[in-house]
Amino acid sequence: QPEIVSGPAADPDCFVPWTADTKFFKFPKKDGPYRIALANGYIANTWRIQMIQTAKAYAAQPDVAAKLKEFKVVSTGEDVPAQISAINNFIDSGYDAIVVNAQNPTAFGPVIKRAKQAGVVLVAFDNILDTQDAINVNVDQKGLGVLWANWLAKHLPDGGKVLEVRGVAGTSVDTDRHNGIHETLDATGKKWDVVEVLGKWDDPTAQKATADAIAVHKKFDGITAQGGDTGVVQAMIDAKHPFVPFGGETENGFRKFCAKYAGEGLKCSSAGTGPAQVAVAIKTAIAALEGQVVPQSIKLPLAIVEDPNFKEGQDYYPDQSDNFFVGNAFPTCGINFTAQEIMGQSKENQ
Amino acid sequence: MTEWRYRLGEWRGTLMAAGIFLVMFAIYVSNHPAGLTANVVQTAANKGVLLAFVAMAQTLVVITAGIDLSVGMIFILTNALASWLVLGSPLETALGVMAVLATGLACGALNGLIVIYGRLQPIVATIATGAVFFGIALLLRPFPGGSVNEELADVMTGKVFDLLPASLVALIAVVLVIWVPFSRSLIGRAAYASGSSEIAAYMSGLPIRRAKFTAYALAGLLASIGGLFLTFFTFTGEAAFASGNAYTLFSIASVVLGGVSLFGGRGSAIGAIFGALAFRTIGDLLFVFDFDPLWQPLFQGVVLLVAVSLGAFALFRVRNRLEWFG
Amino acid sequence: MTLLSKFMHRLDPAIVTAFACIFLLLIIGSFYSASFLSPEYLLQQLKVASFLGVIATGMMIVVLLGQIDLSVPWSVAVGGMMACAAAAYGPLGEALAMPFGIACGMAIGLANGIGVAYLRIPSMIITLATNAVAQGLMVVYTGGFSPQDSATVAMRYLATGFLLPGLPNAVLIWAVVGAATVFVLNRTTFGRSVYGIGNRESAAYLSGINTRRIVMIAFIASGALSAFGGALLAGYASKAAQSMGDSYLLPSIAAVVLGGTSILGGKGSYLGTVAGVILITLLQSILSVMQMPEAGRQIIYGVVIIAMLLLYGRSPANRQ
Amino acid sequence: MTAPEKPAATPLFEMSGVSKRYGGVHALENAKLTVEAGKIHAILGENGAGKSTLIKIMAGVVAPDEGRMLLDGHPVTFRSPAEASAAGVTCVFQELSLIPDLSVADNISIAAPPRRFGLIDRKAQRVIAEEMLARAGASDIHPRELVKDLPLSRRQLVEIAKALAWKPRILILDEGTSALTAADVAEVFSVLRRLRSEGLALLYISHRMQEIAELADQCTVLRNGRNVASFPAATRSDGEIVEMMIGREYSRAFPPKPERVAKDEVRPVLECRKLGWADTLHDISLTVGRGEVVGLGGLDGQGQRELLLALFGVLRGTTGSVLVDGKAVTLASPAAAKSGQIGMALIPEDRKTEGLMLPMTVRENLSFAVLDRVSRAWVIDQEKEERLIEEMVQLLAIKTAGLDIPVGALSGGNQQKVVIAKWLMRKPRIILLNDPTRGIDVGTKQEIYQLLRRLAEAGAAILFYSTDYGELIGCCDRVLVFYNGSIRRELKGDGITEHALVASALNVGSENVGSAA
Ligand SMILES: Nc1ncnc2c1ncn2[C@@H]1O[C@H](COP(=O)(O)OP(=O)(O)OP(=O)(O)O)[C@@H](O)[C@H]1O
Ligand SMILES: Nc1ncnc2c1ncn2[C@@H]1O[C@H](COP(=O)(O)OP(=O)(O)OP(=O)(O)O)[C@@H](O)[C@H]1O
Ligand SMILES: O[C@@H]1[C@@H](O)[C@H](O)OC[C@H]1O
Ligand SMILES: [Mg+2]
Ligand SMILES: [Mg+2]
Repeated sequence: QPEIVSGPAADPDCFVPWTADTKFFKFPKKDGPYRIALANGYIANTWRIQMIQTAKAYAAQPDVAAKLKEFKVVSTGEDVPAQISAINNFIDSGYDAIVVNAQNPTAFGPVIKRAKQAGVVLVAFDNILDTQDAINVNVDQKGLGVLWANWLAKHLPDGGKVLEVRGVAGTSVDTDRHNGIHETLDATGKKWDVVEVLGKWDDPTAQKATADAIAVHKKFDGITAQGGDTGVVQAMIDAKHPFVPFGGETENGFRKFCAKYAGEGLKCSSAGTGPAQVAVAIKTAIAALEGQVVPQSIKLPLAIVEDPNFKEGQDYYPDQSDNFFVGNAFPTCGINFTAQEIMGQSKENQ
Repeated sequence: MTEWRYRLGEWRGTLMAAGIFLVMFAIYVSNHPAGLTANVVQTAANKGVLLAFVAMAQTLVVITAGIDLSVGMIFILTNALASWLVLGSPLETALGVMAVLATGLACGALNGLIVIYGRLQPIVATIATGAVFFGIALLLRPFPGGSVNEELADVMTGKVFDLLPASLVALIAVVLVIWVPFSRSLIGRAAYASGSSEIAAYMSGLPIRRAKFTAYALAGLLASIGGLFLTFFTFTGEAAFASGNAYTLFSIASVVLGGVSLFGGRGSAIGAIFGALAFRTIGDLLFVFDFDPLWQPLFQGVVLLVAVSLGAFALFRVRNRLEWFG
Repeated sequence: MTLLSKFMHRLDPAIVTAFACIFLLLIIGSFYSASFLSPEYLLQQLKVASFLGVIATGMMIVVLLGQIDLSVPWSVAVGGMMACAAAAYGPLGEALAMPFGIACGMAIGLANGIGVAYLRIPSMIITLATNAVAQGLMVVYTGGFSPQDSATVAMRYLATGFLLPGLPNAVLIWAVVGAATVFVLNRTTFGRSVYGIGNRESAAYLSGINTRRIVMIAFIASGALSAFGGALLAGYASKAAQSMGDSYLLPSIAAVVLGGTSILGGKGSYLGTVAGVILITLLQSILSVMQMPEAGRQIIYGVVIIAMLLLYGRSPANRQ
Repeated sequence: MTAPEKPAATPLFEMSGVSKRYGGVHALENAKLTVEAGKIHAILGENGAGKSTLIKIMAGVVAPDEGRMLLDGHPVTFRSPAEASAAGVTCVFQELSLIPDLSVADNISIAAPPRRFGLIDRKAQRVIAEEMLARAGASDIHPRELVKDLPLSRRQLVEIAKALAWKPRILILDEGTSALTAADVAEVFSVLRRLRSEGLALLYISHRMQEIAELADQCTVLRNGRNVASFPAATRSDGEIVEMMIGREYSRAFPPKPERVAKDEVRPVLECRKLGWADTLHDISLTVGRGEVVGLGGLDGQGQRELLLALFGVLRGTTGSVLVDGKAVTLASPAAAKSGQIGMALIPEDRKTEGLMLPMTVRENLSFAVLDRVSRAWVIDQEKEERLIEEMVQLLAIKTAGLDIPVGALSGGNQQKVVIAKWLMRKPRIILLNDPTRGIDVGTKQEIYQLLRRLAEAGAAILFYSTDYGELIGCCDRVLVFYNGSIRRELKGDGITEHALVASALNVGSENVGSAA
């Protein structure tokens, strides 16, 4: 349905193409206001809740709200077919665009076909789709692994023993990050001894796995973890493991630790995939509906903070929840939610 | 006429489930922006049928007073396998389908062997085999991918005569080919009997072991038919742990909603199918009611709670409290 | 010697085998790394096992009744999250954090108990439903209120501190919970009734036992213990999170059953559950440290459970 | 080739040298049995004598430790009940072998249903069911009824119909009539006689002596797992047979009943006024006095059991009122019924599902109803528990290898004693008994009669339902005869005769029998 055109995109600072070869789409212009749906899968973790709050907040911003006739969110749980059916239903119900955090990147072929036939704009973010036919908005997961590995290589010039706490087995996110880490470390030509454990993006699990690993391996020279970082640091503290360089995600709790123990050797690189990318996805969907040129695959900047740059009240919030993912802003897209705005709305409660 | 009273008694659970489903589905469709169109029905059917197969699988085992907590994992494993095998020329595809079904049957048979000859309690035995099946699925598909013969997949998830969802037709065919013969066979009767009273079944000289084995094995087969449809529906294979567990748990909910007694000996797979469809409609209701996204999980939980509590109303008719323990 | 043999005689073969398996596991582990036999590692395992231990205690009571509690995951999460939530309300909230978390778990247990005992809904299904409701509530809570999710100092102390030198508090707590459970199960009317109901509910009822109340209390206890486990876990991790209970459901069932408790109810001893909990924890930990890929880990986990049950967990043959 | 010299005729079935041990218990030792076609063969013995074990071996349920069996002179081994049945040996078990959730028709053809195209032919099955039910004298049972919805006595008839569907040559009834009332028994007897005349061999176990006298051609007596004697029926007196069974002298005697003066002098402990429940109980009014044993008579299933359950708080939605010591009480649960002020006890009908927790120990079972009394703040006082238990074990002479073995390992009679004992531990003031001697040997029965009388003398008010008329006559001060959910007649003193019981049970209007209430 969309025309393949040449770049640049309408808002080149925000809609950054993934690579130089990325195609650009120009959808036929539709008259607003639009009906847009968000088809989320899993919801029971903080990241997703934060994402949904952000989506709602973004859709409620006056300039955005003016363009929307309806914004509907449905979470279908972990079951892929349920999410597929949800999207089918949105298509059948005549929504103009559907934004999706896909439970499985490869499973949406039939849906993409159907959306195309119906002239519905499909935008995937976070867990994106393996396709050239829908718009993907994402951070570079593999790049994240590369970043963490570079951080470790920089602080451990002679190589060493590294603990890698992985995420949920079998997901592309986990695999991409893992590959990024290993390719980068291998490329240094130094001797690395990487001990892998599974943290399942979950603090207690990561904490236990780390504690076990420390009890057996005694000492690591560096650590990298995807998710569950706060638990990993906690395990180090509990086991009185010396602080070592650490490449991890963007949880508020992790960054609190990074700021606090930097002096003792916890040199952190904290980077990740802010939940606010949902706002970019919605923005993209609206742009596409308005007939603007958008890349098929949009690369979002990583929200990176590295030692010694952790700033209280900006990069981390001592009074806020540990489970929070900081880095909720994509300034190049004009999306600037702070943590408090999203999760701390009800301050009158305190 | 008494004859009718008995017939009704026999079908009560199934009729209840069908009733619950129809009410829910009516609410859903009548509030759906698109109304009752072939597409809406097809979408609902494709989703519902997957769980229906797994619920049928669970039914067979539950009838013997057992339980299979690995059905979800067989479902996932066969999905992963199908994403490797069900491709290519029609002949290759057919062989692939056979292999997938045979794998499901083998997984079920393994459960049966362990439960019957190992004499292990099915709950734990199948938790353990479920882990094994998932492990194998993960070996097959370390990350999502693979593909499937798309023509076949399109046919199986499409519409027959542009009207009837093909998946529903397939479900009915499976009922006719597997469930009906099973429930009317000696083995099937022995399965019911051993679920109702194993001692009595033994005393009556029924082939208990063969019956239970058949139930577990067929459960594996049915779960693999589900896995096959999952592949047709998603065009891909994925070793998704959470969704394997979810299907197992949903299958139990469906079975109960479908009037199958978890104590064994009572109920029908047809009831369980309606139970599954009803269960799936709970999720669909989210479309037609405008819920704050954060309240959706709670809404689903509450509807589930209400649905499973419905059966409790029969309790108020019980006048002899000893029947509580029946 | 006679005392020992008498003791051995009274021991369930299931429990003896389970402990033997623990031993074997450590030996096998020690081929990989001698650290598996080090006191630090073993204590670390015991500490981590305590959370599962507390949670499995509740599961065991319910299983003894012939029931099951599938609401464990979100009871654990609710316990942890609500304890942390209470901490936001000044010093009083902080003091009541743990009790409040436990009370919320008890509320879930109460719903389960009413469903099972009074409405006679199969436990497998009502607990599934309450689990879904609890999850829904927590999603609403997290998204709608400013979630305070750091553990209090007291919670941290209970989970990670040392009251007795060398012995982590978590282990101490598990020991206390365990001792109390042993006492309740063996020496109180409640415990006796639990076994009685597990064996034959109608006979217990006709003996004038208020079976419904007992069943309800058992589910409340299970909810309370899950929540308590959750609160401890929050103390261990310094904070609560939604998914913190996910990995406790199947292991708690497996631990109870590996410990020789009959899933059909009526039979089982707490010592067995202790063995089961340690066994599961150790197995998971050793596989993790050996860097077994997840696939192999799952397969081994399943195979080991089946192998062990085949060793000692078989039901009697039908025919004498 | 000359055939070896043979005895005149090979018996249909023979077993010899059969032994079976359970742990230390010799259930059977070197037992033998010869069964001939066209005869009814009674097997007699006390509880635990090994009767059931013997026939379980015959029927392929239990494998013998040693011994051999010959059918038509050929050695046979049965590895399962199905094998035995296929060979022509079919058993109606003491523990019912019906599948509760299946229909009567399904049950009757359970093992070898008629089939078409490999699938069960329900139409043909139904025809078979109707035919077999008719042969078993139970054509009033609907073939589609679920077995679990039938009363016990009806199930027993289905059980017989089911056995007949095997077309057996040897039909074994293990206490096949213990749950039946006189009318049903008569029906079954005529069926059995007809089968005998058709050339079947019948093995028959019963604890009711008069049934055996009436029916058997041949008797075999077992004691402690050994053969004591085998003889043609009617060659020995009842007394002699009983002595063989119990190994000591026996005088069939009910304890003497105390002289009653006028009814008014007995202070009613329990009183019902116009008690009703569903369609089953109508306007039941009765009193039971201190020290009185009041029997409930009538055909089985006339509401007697429901009355006991209603009094014990098991039934919902009862109407009318119940008074204890003249005060109205609410009986909402067994817990309430057994509580202090009321002090009621119910010895239930089915000890296996309602009286005992079979896998639990004798000790735990004994103290189960009295937990509230032996505990403080929920904690059990183990010494007190122990004392009470010891006392009871002695009082009732419960035969057990110890207090810490599962109660399920005791013989039926001793299990029943445990059920009674567990309630006597509360020293109840009102005792409700629901057919407590079913399946119990004469010796134990006698002990129970004595016990009842002693309890009455100690001041208890006893309401006693029995399907055995002899017991009602022997034990009760008064008998209330039930018909269709209401009390039709009250018999007392010398008016309690078999004739009066039967006549009023059948609701035939012989006004001259007994005395009207
Ligand atoms: N499964 C078993 N396990 C242990 N002991 C058993 C078992 N079955 C029977 N016994 C024992 O074997 C002996 C004979 O039992 P059996 O049931 O044959 O007696 P019976 O003559 O049928 O008694 P009743 O008249 O009470 O039915 C008894 O002492 C009984 O306790
Ligand atoms: N469970 C049963 N028990 C006894 N008789 C049965 C049972 N089911 C069916 N029958 C009888 O078998 C005959 C034919 O059975 P058929 O299979 O046509 O069942 P049906 O009565 O139509 O019931 P359904 O509606 O379940 O098919 C009928 O006479 C029916 O009464
Ligand atoms: O991207 C991931 C998101 O999908 C999940 O829900 O939470 C963790 C994130 O890393
Ligand atoms: Mg017997
Ligand atoms: Mg007996």
